[in-house]
Amino acid sequence: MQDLTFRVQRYLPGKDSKPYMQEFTVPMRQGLTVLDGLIYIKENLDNTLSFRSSCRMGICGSCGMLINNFPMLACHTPVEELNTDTITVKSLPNFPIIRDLVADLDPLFEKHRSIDPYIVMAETGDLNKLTAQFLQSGEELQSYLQFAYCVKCGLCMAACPTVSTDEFFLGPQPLCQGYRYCTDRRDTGAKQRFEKADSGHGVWLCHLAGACSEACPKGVDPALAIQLLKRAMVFDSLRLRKKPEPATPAQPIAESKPKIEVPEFTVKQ
Amino acid sequence: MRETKLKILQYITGIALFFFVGTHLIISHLGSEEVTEWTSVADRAANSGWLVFYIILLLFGLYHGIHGLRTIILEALPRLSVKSLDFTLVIIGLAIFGYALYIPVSAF
Amino acid sequence: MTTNATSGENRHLPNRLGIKGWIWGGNYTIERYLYTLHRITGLGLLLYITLHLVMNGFRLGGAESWTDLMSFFSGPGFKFGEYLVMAAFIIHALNGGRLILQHLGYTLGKPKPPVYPYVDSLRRRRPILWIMLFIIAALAIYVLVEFVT
Amino acid sequence: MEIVHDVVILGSGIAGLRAAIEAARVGNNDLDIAIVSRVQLMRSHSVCAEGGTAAVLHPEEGDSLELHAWDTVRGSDFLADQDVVKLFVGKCPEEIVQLDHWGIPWSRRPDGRISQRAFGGHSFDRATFAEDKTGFFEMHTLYDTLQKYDRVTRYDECYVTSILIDNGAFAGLTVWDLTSGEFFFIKGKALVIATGGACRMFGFTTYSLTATGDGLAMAYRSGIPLKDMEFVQFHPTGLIPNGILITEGARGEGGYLRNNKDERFMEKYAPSKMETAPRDIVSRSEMTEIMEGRGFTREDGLDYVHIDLRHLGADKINERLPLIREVAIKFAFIDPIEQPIPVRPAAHYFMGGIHTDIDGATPVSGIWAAGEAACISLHGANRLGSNSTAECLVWGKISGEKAALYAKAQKSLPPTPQQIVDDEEKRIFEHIGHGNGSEDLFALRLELQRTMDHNVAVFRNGTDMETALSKIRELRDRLKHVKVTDNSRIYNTNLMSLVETINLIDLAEVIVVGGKARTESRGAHSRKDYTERDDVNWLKHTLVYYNPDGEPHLDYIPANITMWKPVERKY
Ligand SMILES: Cc1cc2nc3c(=O)[nH]c(=O)nc-3n(C[C@H](O)[C@H](O)[C@H](O)COP(=O)(O)OP(=O)(O)OC[C@H]3O[C@@H](n4cnc5c(N)ncnc54)[C@H](O)[C@@H]3O)c2cc1C
Ligand code: HEM
Ligand code: SF4
Ligand code: F3S
Ligand code: FES
Repeated sequence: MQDLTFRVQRYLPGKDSKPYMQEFTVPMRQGLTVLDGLIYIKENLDNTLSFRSSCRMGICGSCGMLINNFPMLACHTPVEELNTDTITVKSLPNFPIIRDLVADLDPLFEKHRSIDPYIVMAETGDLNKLTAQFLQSGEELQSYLQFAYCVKCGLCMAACPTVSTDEFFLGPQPLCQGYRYCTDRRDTGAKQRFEKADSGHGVWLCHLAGACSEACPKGVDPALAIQLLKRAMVFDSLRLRKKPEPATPAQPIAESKPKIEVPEFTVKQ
Repeated sequence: MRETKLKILQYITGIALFFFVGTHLIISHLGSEEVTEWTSVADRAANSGWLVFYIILLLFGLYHGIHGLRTIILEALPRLSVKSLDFTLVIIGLAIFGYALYIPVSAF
Repeated sequence: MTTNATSGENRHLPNRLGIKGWIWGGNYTIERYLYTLHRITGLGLLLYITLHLVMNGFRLGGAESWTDLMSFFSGPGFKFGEYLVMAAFIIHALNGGRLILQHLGYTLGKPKPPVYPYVDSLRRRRPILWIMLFIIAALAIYVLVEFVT
Repeated sequence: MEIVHDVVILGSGIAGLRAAIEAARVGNNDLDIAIVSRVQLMRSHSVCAEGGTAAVLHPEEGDSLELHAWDTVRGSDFLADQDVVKLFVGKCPEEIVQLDHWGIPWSRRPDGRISQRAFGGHSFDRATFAEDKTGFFEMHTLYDTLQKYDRVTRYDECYVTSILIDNGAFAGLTVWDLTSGEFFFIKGKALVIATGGACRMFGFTTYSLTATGDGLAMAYRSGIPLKDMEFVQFHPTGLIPNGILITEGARGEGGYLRNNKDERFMEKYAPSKMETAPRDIVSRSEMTEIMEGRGFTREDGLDYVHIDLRHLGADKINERLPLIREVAIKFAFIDPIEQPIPVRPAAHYFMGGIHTDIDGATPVSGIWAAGEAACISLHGANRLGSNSTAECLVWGKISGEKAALYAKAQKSLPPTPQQIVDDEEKRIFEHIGHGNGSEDLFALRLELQRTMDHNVAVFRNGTDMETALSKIRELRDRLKHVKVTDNSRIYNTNLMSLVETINLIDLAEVIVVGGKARTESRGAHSRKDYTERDDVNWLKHTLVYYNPDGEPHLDYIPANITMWKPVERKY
């Protein structure tokens, strides 16, 4: 099989004033992912190359990079999918570069935190009183499940044109997570999140470029979540939004089957 | 929710502009040559129906455009203070509106 | 929750795409570039309206100066400019209509658990976009014909 | 530089996050809490957990706490401490409901109640699941929930290099911040170690690249004993070629294992439970099939069997096992709806870990351990699938709570052992990785993995382990010649790999030493030269103590049998 050319962004703080590209030749094998290629480079060609990786199965979200001018997870991208043998790898745009391919995602995490991404229960107050599980219909589950797929990789933030200029724009990931919790019936904190999304750098700076959903490796579709959030906010401010019913706790049910037998204790209690 | 209300207005004005500007463009650019002649222009300015039409068009167009401009400025220059930006844009908007209103009123 | 006490703002090399990211940010498909087009047409229309109003100021000079102005503006260059404004309006209006609908969550469908390979709602509803672009093109051609004849 | 916090949580997997939340809750704004992780918090290995979390939720349908306890004890080949098991099964249901209140998308039954699926070794369908991304959803639910506590400081990508103990009590951690390059000391009153397992010492493993057992090695070197480390679980279904897990849920949902004759070979080994027998048994069955020539062969030696999901149908696969399908398509170019998936046993879990009591407290005051890094003796010689995320939740909570209460009671902070901190900084940046360059780090690590894969895998024997031990010691010597070419302190993954490899080698030694000594077959420790379980001599836990100048020191404590005496284990 043919060899691959990896063009990799290098940048060492303190030494380089700006990033530059370096070329490596990596032998191709079936199923090789871009991450495998980078690991090959690190272990065999240049030990100083830095990049993030952990799960190598596309679920932890560490390895977001700009691969052939599109943000992708390196471990989740078999080279075969790229249809080329020259692979350009850069760190995620719109995030500061720490070193080589390692981008600083802290701004994303802080924005995510700022939208209150957790269940707020106003009525019942204490979340920690463990009374019973809540009932949830399939439809209710589906209304947010897709958005809960988010691995917080930041690819959507690298893709969004508004993020590319506006450092304060909340951005697709945080807004999507804001909506994910608003639409969960266990939550009653929609109002407070609406207020937060309503700032001059909030939800209204999304102009449906759709690049976030295009880039998202997990099918989260943040663009959809943001538009649904806008709709909820518009309806809410016109007082047309139906007040969602609070979640119903499950009632205990009567015994329907006999206990499965457990061997007697053989040690005296 | 201030931003949401402003945006709702932009949507409403957008939809309204669809008809207003549409009509205006069809009349003045696609129609016959006469519409831009002095007499017909003056006629329409004197007709209070048309006057209201133009004032609404003006208001909506200005609001819609300036709110759009505001969005773009907020994005391109995120460090700008929202308050002073809003203030400046409102002043500019009012100035243009006043000027535009003054023309038909004083010309005829 | 606060972030690591040793980290700070702007510790690392900034890498924001900036305004050029509006024009070309990478290998994306059509919506991301319609974003810019909507913007340019919107700004263009705003600029045009402002000029238009200034031009209207000539009415203050009475019939004479107005007619002068109108004949000044009937040259082919200005005709073309006028056409651009019309085209911009058509694009902005139709795309704006789509945006209003979709911003309010209409035509996008409901969220559903993604099935690999993933397709997002905008791409699932691509035909809407094609129809819109087709109408835009048709109108633009119609107006062009009107202008030339 | 020195930073002070009251409670320090080391590790941000399910156990670490759960501990942090509990500490913040108990602390109630009085305690200053730090959570330190070598990755960004939500990237921890726990996101990979797929199949489910065990808990008794449906007593009305025949399940009971006793049954869960019995399954766990029997699964552990009777090495589990039964008082621990009892505590565990009682707490699991609470944790499931707690997560429900925090917003996890548990998969549901048509009536809206939380759904459960079958899992290996459980006599009732009690693996609570959220599709096949249970660990992922649990992690993110916990991470999101943690966001609401103000007095938690996060240290993302801060690699801890040592745990300092002063006068028999916790003193602090030395930390290397990868993103800023700074090296500093975090001082605290209490510590919870939740650093996960160390399966990366094996080449073919289901684990993340970052699961290198640093916490285990650091605790071990600081004098805390490691318990039962010879018990390493091999998961029956690691995807060929790179070991990514095909969840046990795939078998729980009804998938078949087949050999090259297309037979469901589990009929021979566990006729009543078939594919859902405990993992040690299924893994041994697969290896037996492969060794007796009924597997499929591959050039690179990764011979395999098939797991067949086709009869489940596209809808069920997409609804219940979407990740499995995605992973199989992406990484093996196989759509499980149309083709069987090639799998073989892969290193998957450390039953052993840091020695703790039933509360997760280590012998050192002020230090707790939770999750996979701890050995509370819940899993004994073999863990049941879905018991481990449950363990992380239960003891994450307990240890977080205990640590917070301890920190509240503690008035003063320990003194800073400045000399030791400086020495540690020298060790990391000036001492290791300054060899003559005659050895290559990555080649050595590969050798370690090969050694473990070949000699300390599903089946073991005395001579193989002897070979492994001498190889491990040889590697430790050769590691001194490694030269790290990267000399930046910022995100130097080259140096970090070296530190990891040093840790892995220490742990590999512990495993082999403990395994060599244990002359019986029990659970996951299956010896070809001692094929029987020996309850007379070996119903006890191995403790391994670090010895800076020679062989590790071995000790034993009895297993705690409070409910059922050992009987023959048959499925
Ligand atoms: C593929 C797979 C599937 C699984 N499926 C299931 C399942 O279905 N059900 C089930 O019950 N169990 C399952 N398990 C097991 C379960 O996932 C793990 O046992 C559990 O997640 C361990 O969690 P933890 O919190 O103890 O550690 P981890 O999640 O491994 O976290 C370790 C943490 O420690 C940190 N850390 C480590 N070293 C350092 C250091 N030097 N400095 C700073 N921080 C450090 C890491 O950054 C990380 O945050 C599965 C495991 C695998 C591999
Ligand atoms: C035909 C009717 C029109 C419709 C339906 C319409 C619709 C819209 C909509 C929905 C937006 C919001 C885009 C977004 O936030 O993503 C918008 C933005 C904008 N519009 Fe219009 N518009 C119309 C006419 C006009 C006119 C006549 C002008 C000129 C004054 C104008 C100027 C702008 C500007 C400057 C923006 C901001 C662009 C941006 O934010 O990217 N629009 N328009
Ligand atoms: S929405 Fe998608 S692209 Fe964005 S952070 Fe989440 S998983 Fe990544
Ligand atoms: S790319 Fe950006 S503009 Fe909106 S739809 Fe996505 S957030
Ligand atoms: S390494 Fe985890 S997503 Fe790529």
